[in-house]
Formats: sequence, C-alpha cells, structure tokens
Amino acid sequence: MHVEKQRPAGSALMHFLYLIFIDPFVQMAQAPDLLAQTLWEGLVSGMLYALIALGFVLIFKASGVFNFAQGIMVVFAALTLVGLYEAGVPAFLALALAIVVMFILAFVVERSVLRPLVGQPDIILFMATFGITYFLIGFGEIVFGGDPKVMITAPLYLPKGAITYHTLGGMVQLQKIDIAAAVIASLMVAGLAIFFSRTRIGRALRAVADSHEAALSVGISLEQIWVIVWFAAGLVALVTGIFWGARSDVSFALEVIALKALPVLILGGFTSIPGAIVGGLIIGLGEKIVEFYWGPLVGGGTDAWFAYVIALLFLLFRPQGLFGERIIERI
Amino acid sequence: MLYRETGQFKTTYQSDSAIFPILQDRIGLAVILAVAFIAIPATRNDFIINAVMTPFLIFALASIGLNILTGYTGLLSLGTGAFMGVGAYACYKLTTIFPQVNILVWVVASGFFSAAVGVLFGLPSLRIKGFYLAIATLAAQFFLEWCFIRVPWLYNYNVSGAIEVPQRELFGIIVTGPRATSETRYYIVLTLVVVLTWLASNLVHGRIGRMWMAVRDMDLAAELMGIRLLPTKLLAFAVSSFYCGVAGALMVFLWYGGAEASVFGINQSFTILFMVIIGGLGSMIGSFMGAALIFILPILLRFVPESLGLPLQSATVEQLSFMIVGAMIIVILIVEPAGLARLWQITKQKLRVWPFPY
Amino acid sequence: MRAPGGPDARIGDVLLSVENVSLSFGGVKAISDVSLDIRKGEIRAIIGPNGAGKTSMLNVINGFYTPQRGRITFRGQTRSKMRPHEAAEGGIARTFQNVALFRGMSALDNIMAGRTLKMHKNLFWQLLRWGPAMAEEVAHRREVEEIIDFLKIQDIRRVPVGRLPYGLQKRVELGRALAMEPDLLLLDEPMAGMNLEEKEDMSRYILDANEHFGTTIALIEHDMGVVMDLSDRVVVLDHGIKIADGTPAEVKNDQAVIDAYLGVAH
Amino acid sequence: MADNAAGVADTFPKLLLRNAERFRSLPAMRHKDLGIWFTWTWAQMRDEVRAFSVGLMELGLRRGDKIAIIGKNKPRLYWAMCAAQALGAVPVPIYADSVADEMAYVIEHSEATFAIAEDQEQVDKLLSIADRLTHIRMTLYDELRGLRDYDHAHMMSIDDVQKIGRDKLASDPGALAQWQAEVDKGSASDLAIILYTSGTTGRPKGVMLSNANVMISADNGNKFDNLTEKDSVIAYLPIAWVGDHIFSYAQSYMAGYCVSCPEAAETVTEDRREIGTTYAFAPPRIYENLITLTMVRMADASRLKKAMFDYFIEHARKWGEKILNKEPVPLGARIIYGLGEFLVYGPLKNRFGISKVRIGYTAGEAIGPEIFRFFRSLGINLKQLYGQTEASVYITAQPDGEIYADTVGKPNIDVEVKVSPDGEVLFRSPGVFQGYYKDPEKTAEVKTPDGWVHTGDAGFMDEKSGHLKIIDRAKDVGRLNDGTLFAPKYIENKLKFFPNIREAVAYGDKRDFVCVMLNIDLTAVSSWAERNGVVYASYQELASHPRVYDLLRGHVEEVNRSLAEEKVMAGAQIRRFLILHKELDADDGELTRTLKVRRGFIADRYEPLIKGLYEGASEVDIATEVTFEDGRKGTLGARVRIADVMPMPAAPMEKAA
Repeated sequence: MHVEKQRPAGSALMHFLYLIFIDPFVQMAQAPDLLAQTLWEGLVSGMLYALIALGFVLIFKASGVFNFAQGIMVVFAALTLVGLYEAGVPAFLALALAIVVMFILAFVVERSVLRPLVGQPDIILFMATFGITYFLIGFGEIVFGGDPKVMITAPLYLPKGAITYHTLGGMVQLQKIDIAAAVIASLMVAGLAIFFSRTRIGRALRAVADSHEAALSVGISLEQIWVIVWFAAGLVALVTGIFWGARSDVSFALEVIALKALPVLILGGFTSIPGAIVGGLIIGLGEKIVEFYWGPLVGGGTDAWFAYVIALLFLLFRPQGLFGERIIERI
Repeated sequence: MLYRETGQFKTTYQSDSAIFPILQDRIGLAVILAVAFIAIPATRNDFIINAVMTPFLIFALASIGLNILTGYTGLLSLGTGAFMGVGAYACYKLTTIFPQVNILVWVVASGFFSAAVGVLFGLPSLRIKGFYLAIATLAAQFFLEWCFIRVPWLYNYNVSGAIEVPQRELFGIIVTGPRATSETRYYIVLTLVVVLTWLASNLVHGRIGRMWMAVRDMDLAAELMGIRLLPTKLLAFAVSSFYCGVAGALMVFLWYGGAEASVFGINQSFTILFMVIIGGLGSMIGSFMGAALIFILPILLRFVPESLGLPLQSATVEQLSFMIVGAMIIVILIVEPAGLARLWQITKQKLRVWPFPY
Repeated sequence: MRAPGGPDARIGDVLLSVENVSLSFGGVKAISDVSLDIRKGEIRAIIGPNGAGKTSMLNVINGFYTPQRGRITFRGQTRSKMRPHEAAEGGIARTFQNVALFRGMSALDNIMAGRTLKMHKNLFWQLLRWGPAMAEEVAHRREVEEIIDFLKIQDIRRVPVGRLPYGLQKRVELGRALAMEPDLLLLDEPMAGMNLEEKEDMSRYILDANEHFGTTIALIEHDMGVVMDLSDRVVVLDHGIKIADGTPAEVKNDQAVIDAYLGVAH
Repeated sequence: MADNAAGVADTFPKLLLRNAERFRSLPAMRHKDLGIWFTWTWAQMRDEVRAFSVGLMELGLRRGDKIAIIGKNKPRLYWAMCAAQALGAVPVPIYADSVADEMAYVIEHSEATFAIAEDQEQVDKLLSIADRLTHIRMTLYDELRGLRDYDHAHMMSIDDVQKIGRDKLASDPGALAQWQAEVDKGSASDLAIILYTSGTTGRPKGVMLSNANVMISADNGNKFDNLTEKDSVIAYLPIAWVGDHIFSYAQSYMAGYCVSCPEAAETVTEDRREIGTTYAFAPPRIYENLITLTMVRMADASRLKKAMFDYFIEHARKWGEKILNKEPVPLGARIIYGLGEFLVYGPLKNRFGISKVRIGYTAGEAIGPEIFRFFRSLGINLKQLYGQTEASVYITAQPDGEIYADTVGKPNIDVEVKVSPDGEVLFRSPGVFQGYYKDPEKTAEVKTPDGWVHTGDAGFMDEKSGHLKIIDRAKDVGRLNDGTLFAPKYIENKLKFFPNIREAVAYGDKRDFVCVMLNIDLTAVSSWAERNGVVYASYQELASHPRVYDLLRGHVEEVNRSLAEEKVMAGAQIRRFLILHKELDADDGELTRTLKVRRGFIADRYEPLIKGLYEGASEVDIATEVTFEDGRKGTLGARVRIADVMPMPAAPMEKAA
C-alpha cells in the first residue's frame, strides 16, 4: 500500500533532481552551439555590467562616494547623444557635445553636491547620489521626452549586422556591434590604466585613494580630482550608453538594469578595476547560463535576481569580494 | 513662543519619560487627531479622503517601517517595496483561503509573513552594513518581485497576473472591494495607522529602541554593552517588515483595490526611502512629514498650476516631481541631514526658547 | 579619603588573569606573551609609551580582539578568548580612548542603554510601554539617576551627547559603563584631553566608583601623577612586552621603565 | 497669631502640627532629586520631622542645645531646624561654602553639640577641624555617598536617625506623648534660631531670634503681600542667611505655602520654571545676570527678531510700568502691550521661569534702575525691600503700586523707622533680635534700651513718597567742608549703573567738593568705539580718548542731575572727574576680593591724581606699579586728563521718581 503511494512522490523528486542537476548539462553537451551562443551573450552583457561597475569604481576609489547615479548617467549620456542627433546635430559633433555635457555634469555635481557634503558620512553621500539619480531622471525626461529612442550607430561608423559561424554542429551568431563594443571597451580600460599609471593626474588620483593629503602634495586640489573622476565616469557612461543603446533601446528602463552593476561590485570589490571586469563577466555569464538552462524550471526570468542573490551569498561568505582588501575595523 | 512651560513639573519617572512630556505638545496632538478623525471625514470630499489622506497614511506607515530599520537601527534597505508586497500577497492568499475570517485580522497577520521574510533577508546584516547591506536587500527586492510574477499561486492564477481585492465586511459594513465607501476605508486605515504608530513610538522610546539606536550609533560599543547585534538587527528587520507588510496590505486592500507585482517594484522602495530621508531618519513624526511631502508634492504640482490656469500634463508633473524630489534630497542632505523632522525639532526648540535664538 | 582599614582590606582575590597572551595583526606583534592579573577591588593601571599594546590588552580582555595564544581566566573560568557579549554579561564594562558614545542619543538614554542587559521585559510589553515594561523602565531610570547624581550631570541629562564638550562626554561614558554595574571596569585613558580641574573631578569619580560601588578598575592613563595617586598596582608594557609590574613606587624606580620612557631601550 | 485646637501655635513645631491639620494634603515641600520632583504634604512633613525629632531625642538632644546645620537647600536640613526646635534646641545654620576655619569658629562659638552636614564635602570639612570642635557629640549627614566607609562611631545618616525615631514611636506608646510634651513646652519667647552674620570686619556675630521675632515678622510679611498657601517659592539662597530663613521657612510655615528645593545649583532656573514659583526673591546680581543673558543672546538673534524684540521692549519701557501700576493707559498702547506679552514678554518670563511670579523682591544691595524697570515693564511685580538679620528681615518694603527704583519702601507693618541726626537709620519692631549670642557688649552697641536698633546704614526719608532711601554704610558717609552730606557709595552706584562705567571711586569727605575716578567698561566702551569710529591701540589710549571723556562726561552730568533732584544730596554733586589709565584690580589691592573698591588705598596709591583733582590741574603724570597676569610686577606710566563738570541747579521734587 504505502509502497505504492511513495513511489510517485519519490520519482517526482528524482525527476526534479534530474532536471536540476543532470538535464541542463546533458543539454549543454547535446547542443554545444547553443552553449557557445549563450556564453557569448553572457560575456557581452557581462562586459556592459563591467563598464557600469567601472564607473562606480573610478568614483569610489577617488572620492569614497558610492555613486548610485552611475546607471542613470549611462542613460543620460546616451540620451544626450541621441537627442542632439535627432535635433539635427551631426553625429560626431553630437558625440563631442555629449562629452561636454558629461563634463558639465561632473562639474555641477562637484559644486552642488560633493563640495557642500564634504566630510559627511559615506552613507549620506550615497543617499545624495539617489538625489542625483532622481533629478537626472526628471531632467532627462523633460528635455528628451520619456519615450525609448534608437541609438545611432551608422553615423558613428559603428558596424551593423552579425557574423555567423557554422560550427559545433550548429551555428553561433556574433553581432558586429558587440565585437566593436568589446574592442572599444578594452581600449578604454587600457587607456584608463595608462592614464592612472603614467600621468601626473592619474597618479594623483591613485594617491587620493590612499590619502587626501597625499593628493594635495601632488599639487591637485581635491575638488579638481572630483571633477576629473566624475568626468571620467561620465565618459565611461557615454561609451556604455552607446553600446547598450545599440543592443536595446535608449530608455530609462536601462536604469534598473544598471543596478546590476552593484552585485558586480560586490564580487569584484569596490576599488578594483580588474575586479569590476571579472565580476561583470562572471555575473553576465552566470545569469545567462542560469536563465537559459535552469530558468525554465522555475518559470523563467531568473536574470532579474540572479546577480543579487549571488552577491548576497558573496556578502555572507566573502564580504570583501574577489579582489577587494580586507576591512579591519579598529576602535 | 507658544510654549509656556512654567509650572509643568514631573513627580514620577513615568510622566517624565512620557513621549509627549510638554502639555502644549499633547494639546497639539489632540487637535491633530481631532482633525483626522472628525474634521477630515466631515468634508465628505472624496478626493481628499480617498486620494490624499488614505494613501498618505499608508505611505506614512511604510515610512515608519523603513525608518525603524534605517533611521533607528542604521540599516539601509532598498527592499521596502518587496516587503510591502509580501504583506499584500499574504493578505490576499489568507483571505482567499479563509474568507470568513475578519479581513482586518488578515491585514495584521500579513505583517507577520512580511516580518518572517524580512528576518530571512536580514540575516546578512550580521556581517555587512552600509551600502553593502543595501545591495543585499536589493536581492530581496528583485527575488521577491520575481516571485510575485512567476508564482501564479500567489495571485490565484488570475489571467491578468494581478490580485483583485474581494469584497469583505466588518460588522456588516463593507470595508473592502469596490463597494466600500471612502470614509469607511479611511477610518480603518487611520485607526490602524494611529495604533501602529503609537506602538512603534512606544517601542523606540524603550529598551528596544535604545538598543537599536545604540547599534546604529556605535555598534562596537553596543556589543561591549552586552547588546547582541544579530538578534537586535533581526528584530529591527522583523518589526520594520511587519510595518511595511501591513502598509502593503492596506495599500492594496483599502486603497488600490487591486494590484500587480510592479506596484511593489524597486521604485516603490525608493519612494519610501526618500520619504524617510526627507522626513527624517530616526523620527516618527518625520515619517509622516516625508510621506506628506513626497506624496502630496505631485498632487500640488498637478493642481496648483491648474488653478493658476497653467495645466501641466501628467507626464510633465511626474518628471517635475522626480526633479524636485531629487533636488530636495540633495538640499535636505546638505542643509539638514536629519530631515524635516530635525527642522521641525529646531523650530520647536526655537519656539520653546523664544525670543532667544538658543 | 581611604577607608580606615587601609587599601588592603578592599582588595580581594584575583578577579581576572591573562596568561601568556600574544596578539598580532598581520605579522605586526601588538602583544607578546604578556601575563597579568587584576584583583577584586583594586585599581590597576596599565601604562606604557605609545604603541605599547595597552589598548590592545583591554580589547583582548573584553573580547574585541582574539589573541593568537594565551588564556584568559575570569571569575575562575578559563578560556582562550572572550566574546564581547560574554564579557559584558560577565560584568566587564569599559570606556574608550576616543569616547564611543551613542552620539544621536541624550546623556540619559546613553546611560540607560548601559542597563540593557539588566532589562528583560519582552516585545509585547515594550510595545505597550505600560505595566511591567513601564515599571522596569522606571526602576532602571532610578538607578541611572543615581549615577547622574553621582557624576553631577543633572543639568545635561536631556542634551544629545554629540553636543557636549569633551570632558562631559567622558563623564557620560563613565556613567554608561557604571550603569552596567560592572565587576570590572576598563578605562582607556579616562583623562585624555582634560584640563587639570576635569582630571581632578574624574579622579574623584574613579576613586568613588571604586569605593562606593566596589568596582574593580583597570585603567590606561598617560598622566603619571594620576596613575601614581589612583592605582594600587601598575603594569608597564612596552612594545607589547611586559617590562614591570608592581606598586606605583616600585614601578617608578624600575630601570626598565625609566629606560622605556626615556627611549633608551630598543 | 495662629490658633489650633490645642492652643496658640507660637512656635514652629506647633505651626507644623497646625498645618498638618489645616493643610493636610497640600504640598509643604518639594525637592527635585534623581530627575523628578518628590513632594511632601504638610501631614507627611509632620511625620518626617516628628520621626527626625524623636530620633534626635533618642540620641540625646536636649532643650537649649545648639545644633549646627551645614549645607545647601535640602528638605532634610530644613526639617532638622524644626526637629530641633520641637525639642527646644536651637538650630544654627551655617553657610555651605564657608571655609573650615570660619565653620570651626561658628560651631565652637555656638557650642553646638550636634552637626548636620549635607554630604561628604561638608563632613570632610568637619573632620578636618574635628580637634577644634569640643562640644560636638555627633555628626549627622543627609547624603550617604562616599561616606559608607567612614568611621561611624560618631556619625549617622539622617535616615537612620529617622528610623530610630520611627522605631521608638512604634515600640513605645508613650513616646509620642513625650515628644508632644516637649513641643508644648516651647513658647513664643524661646530662642528659635541663631543666625551668624559674616560682618565685613571681625568675627561673625550670632544673631539670636526668638520664635516671636521670626513668626511675627514672617506673618507681617505675609500680610503685606497677601501670601497664602497657594503661593510657592524655590529655596536656593544660603540657608544660613536670614532671608532664606524667612522666605523658605518661616513664611512658609506661617502661610502654608510650598517650598521647592532645586536639584543642583546649575539647574535653579530650570527648576524654577518647572515649579512656576509665585513668590521670588533674589539679590540684584541675579536680575542683572538675567538681563545680561538676554542681551547677549538677543545680540545673536536674527535682525528681524531683534528689531521686534527691541520694539516691544521699548514699548514696555514706555507703558509697562504704568500698566502694572494700574495707571490709565491709552487703549492702543494696551493692545500693543498685549501683543508684546504674547510675542516677547510672556516667552521671556517663561524662559526666566518667572511667568507666575506674583511678587518678586530684590534686596541686599542697590539695584540698577534700568534693571529694576526692565523687569517691572515686563509685568513682573518686582519690589525692593530693606532688611537685616537683626530685624528678622523686614524693616521697609515697597507696597504694591508704590514702586520706585531708588527707594527701599515704607516701614513694614509694626515697624517704626527713624533717621538719627547724623543720618543713620534706626528701627524698632517685633522682629528686633534678642541680642548677639554671648556678646552683650556688641548687643548694647547696636540695640538701645528702649528697643531701637542701629542699622549702620545712612539714609533719609524721601519727603514726597514717604519711602526710605538708603545711601551708604553710615561709617562711610562723610561731609564736605561746607557740611553737605557726602555718600560715596551712593554716587558710585549711580555712576556704575551706566554700562560704560565699570568702577567709580568718589572722594569728598572733608574736602571742598566731590571728585570721582572712573574705570571704563572695556567691553561696552570698545563696542561703542567701534560703532563710532573711535580708533585706539590700547586700553590706556581708549581711556584717555577725548571722545570717551565726552561720553563719560554725559554720564556724570546725568548723575548730577539726579543728585540735584534730592534735597539731601543736591550739594554733593560731582565737580571734576578723571578716567583711570588702568583697570582697578584686586591683585593690586585696589579692590577687595569681593570686588569692592578700597577707597582709602586707592587715594594713597594715586595720590598725585587726587592732588590734581583738587588743585585744578588739567593733566597729571603718574607712574603706577602693576602686577601682570603672570605675577611679574612692572611700572605703568601715563598722563591722565582731568575734566570739569558743571553742577546742576537743585530743582527739588518737580519730577522726582
């Protein structure tokens, strides 16, 4: 009697365990092309997460400010570019103007937010960046309208279309724009690395991460440094915005996606540029793989929370992240 | 100026540690309660009752919830929306399964579900704080939000994916559903908010409140005082989430009448957080002020220009409120990081020491 | 004014002993193989030049740091490390070098917070703030008022401590520690940054606490005059090593101590 | 005198018993302790005092014994007085801040057998002089803190004494009757208290006051101001001072009003506000401090608020006193005053904690007319009185509606006042003391056989108002060569009421006319200089600046004008003055340690200046030795200018007061 009753339950459990622990890997092995395609997609979105995280890291390193507004800066930069272009400004001039706008933004933020709040606890500055975020959302929508826009690619000589490889018993499609993004992002990271290690300002920025007095001894005021890092973060945001915009639309929905940079930072640490990149890629890969192979088991949409749950686990077991330094509290 | 404290003296510790020790404050409170319970319903103005006061009170309740966590205990949370959602869905499921039980019982009970979920997501707070914890609460936010969408059982497999509030009666009066009157719903919300505010205020003025604030101000010293950090923080999560949960249930059952998952999204979390920041971290009265300002601001933006003959489009109103709220947060943080409550306190202090400046 | 029986009558058995404790941070040795004991009822001073490991020693005693080696025996219970709340529950209170008050709270609430361990009324009563919870609150308020009266801070009861001058903050912090009714009170430079008058006041409070409440006190202090006046026994640390231990008079004439303070050794 | 069922309540213990019946549950005393106000009703206070008293009886306190009471205003110290009086013993309160030496003298002189000390501090003081106290048998203390480990062979806490008393009352049914019998033995003529006055010279003298002295005087005071059991005071002045004894003890026992003891010296203002006292007493210094505090704080107020404040204060200055005196005032002014009451006066009084004050007294010293009027203009019924320990306080007081800044009022009920030919004020009243303890010679010097007492103060009766005016200590009053009365302190005080003048020293005794030396008040004058573009590099330069001379000349002329209005003083107007090049300093011996000018010493030290003043020079060079802050000495040379002032014509009584 009870044997009869137990069997279906037992087999359901077995089946469930099979679905979780065996089946996804069988699928991967059976369709390596899909796996490769998924991995690629994961890498590309991971790269974009990494870029946003990079903006965070720049600002955090130099000013200790956890800039929640980095996500909206991406949107705002992209909107400025597209908006100017739509208003009839030639593409490259629009790009230049967008850069100028990002500079002005950095300047205004320094003047109206950072300077008055200097010396306040970190958490206050963090909350102030909420204010920046909301202000930019409202401001952006008033100026550029709330509707999604299409990112300009051709006028900026960005490639279009896809390269298709017939391999692994199927095919793998790589969007050219993604390849371009990867190249440009790599160049930008390399450029930033050179900037930090080779230029006087760059060294000052690194010094400021250690101590503010050290930066002053290099002869650069704290205020200037803030403007520079916020501007650098703005440039990173602009590049991020262009490529992300090219993949989807330019809209404020991006802002929520940009929050994913936060778990990236937990993984990579708040002060490490390589950490941001590796963290971004791990998150990007992880969430695509999980969503593709395990998502259907729970109804899909796992990429909405995967990154955060990973971050949560990290926080519990390795709060300093992959590369971050250990935080020692002293009394 | 209005304060004449001469002749007010305390002969017991009980009266000395009263939440409103000054006579004039007690009078003020009585007046406010009289206005809320008598004058406002007497207006019979559906707009004021249903579109202004009821939601204001619900937001204030959620703000109190978040304030307990963020303002009193110093734990930043971005998952308020989701905790409210837990309350709303729990209430929905409970009243579906046990329709005969008084709906108010379920509204309050739903808070316990929210509290349990809050404790679960509060566990990381032992090891992390500040914005690290904020990110951890984002996990709660997005995971729970996902659950609201992907677990159809939660919304009774409705095709719309939304929950719809069934009609329920209390002592023969319809209190929920489309046929409930605004006044009825307002009275229920008001009563609950008043009672819960009173309880929360009691809590923060006693041992537990001091433990929370001790953890907030200097957790190491608190620990060496014998305050165990994890239980204290988890209690804050539990109580906070309870309040948010009840607020969420009230929001759906006594205001919206129905809701889908997006109501409890990250933006709701932010809205409540801003209410708390602007109102004042660590202040009960600030929770009300913040809720009033942030909720009523868009209403004013809509109606003031209209009455001046300059009607704004609703999109513009929304954008403007975003900008203003954003700017206001920055200004408040610069001018007075402790928010409107602190400004009120300063004003009150000024009135007490009037005509002296200090 | 000491009790007529003389200091010896006050002092009892060993209350806490630290044996062969070593502590290092990432290779930097803060304490090396130090042993010391604190007797019931005495005032024990820990002195030494900057970086001698004095504060680290207090942190080991009340469980904030975990020593790599060594044992701590408190009330006859031996363990390899103390946990902060165990220390608190066991009756060890402390003040900090840089005042670790709860800045957002009033002086009264700070001291009330010191009574947390002694208050037990549950959430239900706390929510009502009535009946047993109120009775408990009132009873402890009375105890706290005794401390306020003792420290003569009646006029600043309701002032948020962040707004108080430094000397008063130190006093409030002492009050908060006393509110725990500790058996052992650790004071980390209780007189740092005080003027002469404030130091005299503070000395008096420390002595009174020792006599009036019978509290055992271990204190770190730089002002040698104060140390010599207050303490029954002095232990001297230098670079994490114990170089002397004895009565103030013995320590004062110890060559190693003189060298350490003059910077001859090392 | 008050009656009860048992007979006439002619001693304080009997009054206590009467009050315990009559006012039973009304508050007799409050004490802020440990953060809250503890209250004793009259019935409770009777029980406390009785237990205390029986305890003292058990400890051996006997009729005629003296009991020293040392400490601040604490209920149990007041109870100690009544507890001792119940047994026919005499309390001798002693100033809490007196040094051990002084304390030793008083205790030894009074032959006190018991000492009651407030706390460890006082006990320590007593112990330090223990070898000189030959009569003390037992020390009792109020606060245990710090005393636990003291040798208790001859020491006990008041709690324990009360416990002894309670136990006795509980165990021995006859104890109550025995105690009651002791109380009944007391009579009006018994000695109630000995108050030691710290004279400026010599040893303190013990003023003996009988029950009748204190009680009649207190009762007359109560009648004078209609004080009843509904009133309330805060006790914060020294218990050894006759004023406190009358206001916080005797009048309370007579009228039944409640006496509140503050928590600490720092919290008096706060505590006064909390209680909301109706009857206030303070020396001028306290009122001055309140005004200074007000002005300092208002200087930091926003411009608008400051303007509003100034406007209403000015309005009050104009109309406030008239309204208080119930004179006819235009409706408009009344309305504005009402608005001011809401915006400024009310809140201000609230801050001072004097919103409910019905009667306020200032005494002890002359009060600045501006200060006096300020409070009156706010609607505080501030009055002046003139009293002495030897009179059980009351000699004269200002009746309601007859208030002048420069008088001390009319003779109190039952008091006769006369001015001797040489200008000294004498009085005779039921309050006149019995004599100085163990000092019949001194008693005879002061008290005439027919009961008149020499006050030692010079004064005169103002003809128009019928009020007494006090001008100086009698021994300091001199005469000009033409015989005109010269009262230096009177003139100096008038000068010092100007904020720009810090100190003034007047000369004229046995000279032809009056001259003064002035010290500018650096804070006030430098701020004036800043506003008026006067540039200076040093104190000396500022002090000798011609425009500063002009400024002060105005003040001197003002003083002359007011002197001219008084017949007695009109002849002693200031003719010449100079501004000293340095501040008078206690370190240089120019001031006493209590900051009173030492006229003779200054005259010797600045002899060339005196010479210059009287010989008509317009400038004098002088070199003075000074002590710097670090104790070094140096010489300060200066050329001091001397200015002439025209006397005002005596214009008697046209617009006086």
